[in-house]
Amino acid sequence: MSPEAAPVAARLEEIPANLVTKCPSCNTMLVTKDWLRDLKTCARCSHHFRLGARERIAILTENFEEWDAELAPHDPLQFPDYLPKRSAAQIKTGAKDSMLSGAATLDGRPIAIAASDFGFMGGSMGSVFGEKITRLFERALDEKRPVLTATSTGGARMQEGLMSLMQMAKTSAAVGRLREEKLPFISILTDPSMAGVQASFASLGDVLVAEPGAMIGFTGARVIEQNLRIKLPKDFQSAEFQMAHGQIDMIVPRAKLKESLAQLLSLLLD
Amino acid sequence: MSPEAAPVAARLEEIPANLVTKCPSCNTMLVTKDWLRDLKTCARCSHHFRLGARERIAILTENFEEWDAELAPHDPLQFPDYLPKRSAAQIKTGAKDSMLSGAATLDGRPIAIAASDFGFMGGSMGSVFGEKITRLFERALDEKRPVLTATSTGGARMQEGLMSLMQMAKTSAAVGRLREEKLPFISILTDPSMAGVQASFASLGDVLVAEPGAMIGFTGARVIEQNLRIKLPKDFQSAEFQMAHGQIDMIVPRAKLKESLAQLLSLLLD
Amino acid sequence: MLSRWLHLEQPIVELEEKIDELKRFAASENLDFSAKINRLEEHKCDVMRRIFADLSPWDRVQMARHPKRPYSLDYIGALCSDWVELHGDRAFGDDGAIVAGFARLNGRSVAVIGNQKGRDTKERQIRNFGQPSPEGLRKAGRVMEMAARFGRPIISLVDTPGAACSPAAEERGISEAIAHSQMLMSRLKVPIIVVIIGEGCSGGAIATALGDRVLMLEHAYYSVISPEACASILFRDPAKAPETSQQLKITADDALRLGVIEEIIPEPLGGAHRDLKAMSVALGAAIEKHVSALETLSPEELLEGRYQRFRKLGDLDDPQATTAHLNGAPV
Amino acid sequence: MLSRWLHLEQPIVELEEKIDELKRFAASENLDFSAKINRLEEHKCDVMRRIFADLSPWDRVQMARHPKRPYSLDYIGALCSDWVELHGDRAFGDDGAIVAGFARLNGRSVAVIGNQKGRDTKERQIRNFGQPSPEGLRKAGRVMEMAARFGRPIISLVDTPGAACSPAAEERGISEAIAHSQMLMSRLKVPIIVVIIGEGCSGGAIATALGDRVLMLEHAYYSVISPEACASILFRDPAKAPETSQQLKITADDALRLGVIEEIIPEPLGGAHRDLKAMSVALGAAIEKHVSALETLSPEELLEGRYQRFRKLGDLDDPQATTAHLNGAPV
Ligand SMILES: [Zn+2]
Ligand SMILES: [Zn+2]
Repeated sequence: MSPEAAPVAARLEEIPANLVTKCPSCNTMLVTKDWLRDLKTCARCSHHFRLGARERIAILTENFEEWDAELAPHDPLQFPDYLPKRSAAQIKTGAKDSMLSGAATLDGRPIAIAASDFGFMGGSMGSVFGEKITRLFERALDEKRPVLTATSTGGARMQEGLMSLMQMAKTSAAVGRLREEKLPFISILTDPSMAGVQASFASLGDVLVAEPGAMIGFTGARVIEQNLRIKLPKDFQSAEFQMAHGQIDMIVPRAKLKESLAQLLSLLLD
Repeated sequence: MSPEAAPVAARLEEIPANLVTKCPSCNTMLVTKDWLRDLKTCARCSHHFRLGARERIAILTENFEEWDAELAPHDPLQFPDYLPKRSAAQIKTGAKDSMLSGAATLDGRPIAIAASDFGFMGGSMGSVFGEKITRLFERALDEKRPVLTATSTGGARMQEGLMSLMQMAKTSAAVGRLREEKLPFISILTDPSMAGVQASFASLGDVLVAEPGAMIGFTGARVIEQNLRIKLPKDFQSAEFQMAHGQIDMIVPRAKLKESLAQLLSLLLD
Repeated sequence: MLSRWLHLEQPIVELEEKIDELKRFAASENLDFSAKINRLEEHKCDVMRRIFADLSPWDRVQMARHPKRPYSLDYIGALCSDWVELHGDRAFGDDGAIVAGFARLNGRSVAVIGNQKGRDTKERQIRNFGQPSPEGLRKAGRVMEMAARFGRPIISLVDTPGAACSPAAEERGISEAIAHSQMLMSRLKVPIIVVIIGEGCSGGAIATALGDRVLMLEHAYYSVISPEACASILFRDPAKAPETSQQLKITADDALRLGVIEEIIPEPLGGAHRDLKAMSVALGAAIEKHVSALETLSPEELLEGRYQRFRKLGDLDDPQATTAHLNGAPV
Repeated sequence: MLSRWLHLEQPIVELEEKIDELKRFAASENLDFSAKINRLEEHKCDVMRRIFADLSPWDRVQMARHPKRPYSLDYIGALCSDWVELHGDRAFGDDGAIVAGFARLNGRSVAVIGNQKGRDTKERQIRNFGQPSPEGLRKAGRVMEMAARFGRPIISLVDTPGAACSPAAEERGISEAIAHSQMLMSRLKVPIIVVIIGEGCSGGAIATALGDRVLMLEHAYYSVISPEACASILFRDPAKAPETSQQLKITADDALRLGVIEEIIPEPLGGAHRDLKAMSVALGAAIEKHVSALETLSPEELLEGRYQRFRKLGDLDDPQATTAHLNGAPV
């Protein structure tokens, strides 16, 4: 890991109770302090643990200032169990919904950034998520900021039905507007980036950057296996698999991510 | 075959000496008169014989008026045997080079049309061919005519070396200019449409229409077989093969070709 | 009773069989049963009215998937002259699950793209059950770009249970293809009319459903996910699909109430498959009405209108907005 | 004598071995052979000058294919800082035979695309001997379109024996990919500098060679077809490749005389592979000169100039033109 990454570890959520953290990939017991310094990656097998939305933005940017924090979800279909599930997620994460967005600087450059929180109902995209992403692109266009999004999501939020499907069209159209200006959009694909989100704005980055091992795709492997009665290889839909199939531009380890993004933005803008 | 096709048979080159013509595909002996009425296709297996450039334009258009007839080839490299070969082709075909182009009407609609003559050094593209195609697109742009090209060619003319390679860039750029206007370009791919021609303007039609059985590709099957020491299927690079691989829009039998082109032009323009 | 009919149609089909039998008998014996036949016909109409006045969302799903339901090519055949289908993405293949081309509709030349299902086993394979692959969406994109260049309105007929579900589709970028198609449609400077004619399910549907107007046939459904998949994910029981289809609010009435569509096109009594001609006339008239209205707009107005149409969709609480709901009342 | 050296380099390599031996011996025995070594070095230079003053076209072909010849990534590494390589066509795959990305060159951010050959057996397979596949050209196109959008000049390094030759390349539309790349490059509103750094052969080369300026390294060759293929087709004897390479007029001098390139970039004595650093400095300076000149043009002037640059290429008799030759004297 790069030496610059160390200080940002302080911005990651500490889990003070546990002195060690177990890597789910190689089962190594990691000293939590070191694990945080490594930005929640395994020093042994380099497994990348999922980050929360605030953590994600913290390790990539400075001076984050949230946008549209006041937007709160409704229950357009009055869908069974939606409210209690969502309330539980709100209590757990302290956020109103699964999307965090705002202004920040990256190596001093003003940017617009958004990150989804897998811990909030699987990072799913409902009306609030879609609205925040759309406003992100619109405001970036107004303020001439490049856009970064980091997704970690299972896709559309079923409980909002058609309203959530419409967010795919809405966010894709928002990218379409940004494309007419000289403003880059870099889409950062972290584990997992799937379904309705991957099939809308998240695939439309000028550059697609993935974290190692991130699962990226449309239909989940398990559903394909069930439907076609086949067995898929373990690396199916991994970032490495998608790279081999020409779907993403680069795979960058978390420790190098900020540096890569800064370099890309500089090449496209300076 | 459609009844309208019959009168145009008169414009095909008669071979008065032979009362019968043998189909090279199914070996049927065809009565030459019927074969001409069928626009040089086999009534039995529907094999499409190659047409000369004038024949091609004759069966598709009316009121043809040649453009750039005065352009004559040079020998930029003083390449061995180029002059005698070319002279022989000139004597055989009565044309200065392998490309025939001009203005015509198709069902009364003014168009620009070009056809290459496989009988002239394999319909190869040298400086004259490239210049005529480029002027065709430029003049069509000036006179607001849709463009039709019918290729039958082995590719670039080796004997003109780099000058012939440059025709690929030149003609592709000419299509690029047409694309900025509301003028359709329909590329008709007849047997064979290969190499440097297929890898330039001929692939850039808004619509690609092929004749049944036409060989279409870049590298010839024999060269691939020799290089990779493999055996390719008989239908490799046929129009039907290319259709299955998403490379062409439609396969139209010769008797229906004019009608299809008129329909397409009407849909794109009226 | 054939499996080509739905369970809900059973009383109708039984009556029809009875009427047919009576007619055959009357003809063979040279008897006059016309009074009785008329009574039966009237009764059949009553039965149909009763059945179709009270379809559940799950019934609509069955109607949308009806094996006799007209598909895109049926409407194109019934509505259009001069249909010229174009093929291929110019890169990988030609997807049978999407048709794309140009045709004349009410005398006007238009581009038509549509999901296409197969009628028999063999065609179903070729059409992949109407599930578009990346190359199908890229073919549609190529044709739509051409339409925009030549100033032709675009008609998109949506009828898919979802995008292709296979390793091959993933490898060739089905996500990117769906995303790109939406972005492309948001930028094309010609009128785009979308009609959900049967199933409008998931990303495979929205991929080609970004238009200036979105219409729905009466018995079509439009949903973020199939009721079966939703029931299986949320309730771990695909058998709960019927009630899930109710909860997901996927009927044409629901979509209209949510502001997701502009108009419901009524189907003939008994459904589109009972009278393709009448259905096509209604479909053609609806398309004509909207295309005519849109043709008066400048390209800039068109794009702005289309952007705002989707821009306002969403249901959330925005304390800084004048009204709490951005659009539509909660259902 | 390793197969890593050409036959024509044999006298040079022998002298170098002799010098090395002498140096080793001098060092081990602690003797002073500097006078003798200097004489040998001078002799080596004479020999090199003699050999390289009189290269046949076939020698140039060998030089262009030299196993030690610098490839695109070598120049990018030597010339650029901040190289960020982008990958994939977003539809099918990532072609190792073409690299594409952004980098900083003389402080200026540029897009670089280049054919890439492999140095060892394994890399040669990954790079497919520098023969671009459809997906490689489509990747390059994607990066070039991005460059145009962000106003970055494009540097295209050409070094290919031809486009991919395989059933797979045909199935995925290598013709279309080559054609489309040329058309695309003719419309991009940023300066494009093409440099033929090694082999510039056939459609695989012209696919990425449509620029405002086309430069050639001294020992590169540029040809419509490989001498071997031409000899085998026209003279039914691939062994006639050496004389065919003469007849095809494929050297940098020929290309300059034909008006096909703007400038020859001289190579260090003995060829680019003998001094990558010196070669890169010369290459960087040439690129810089042309990019600076082109940056003063408006996008319209740029496109018009690029169009006319290729427009005038051709050698024919036009009785209605003021001069018989459109461009260049016959060779
Ligand atoms: Zn581990
Ligand atoms: Zn025959």
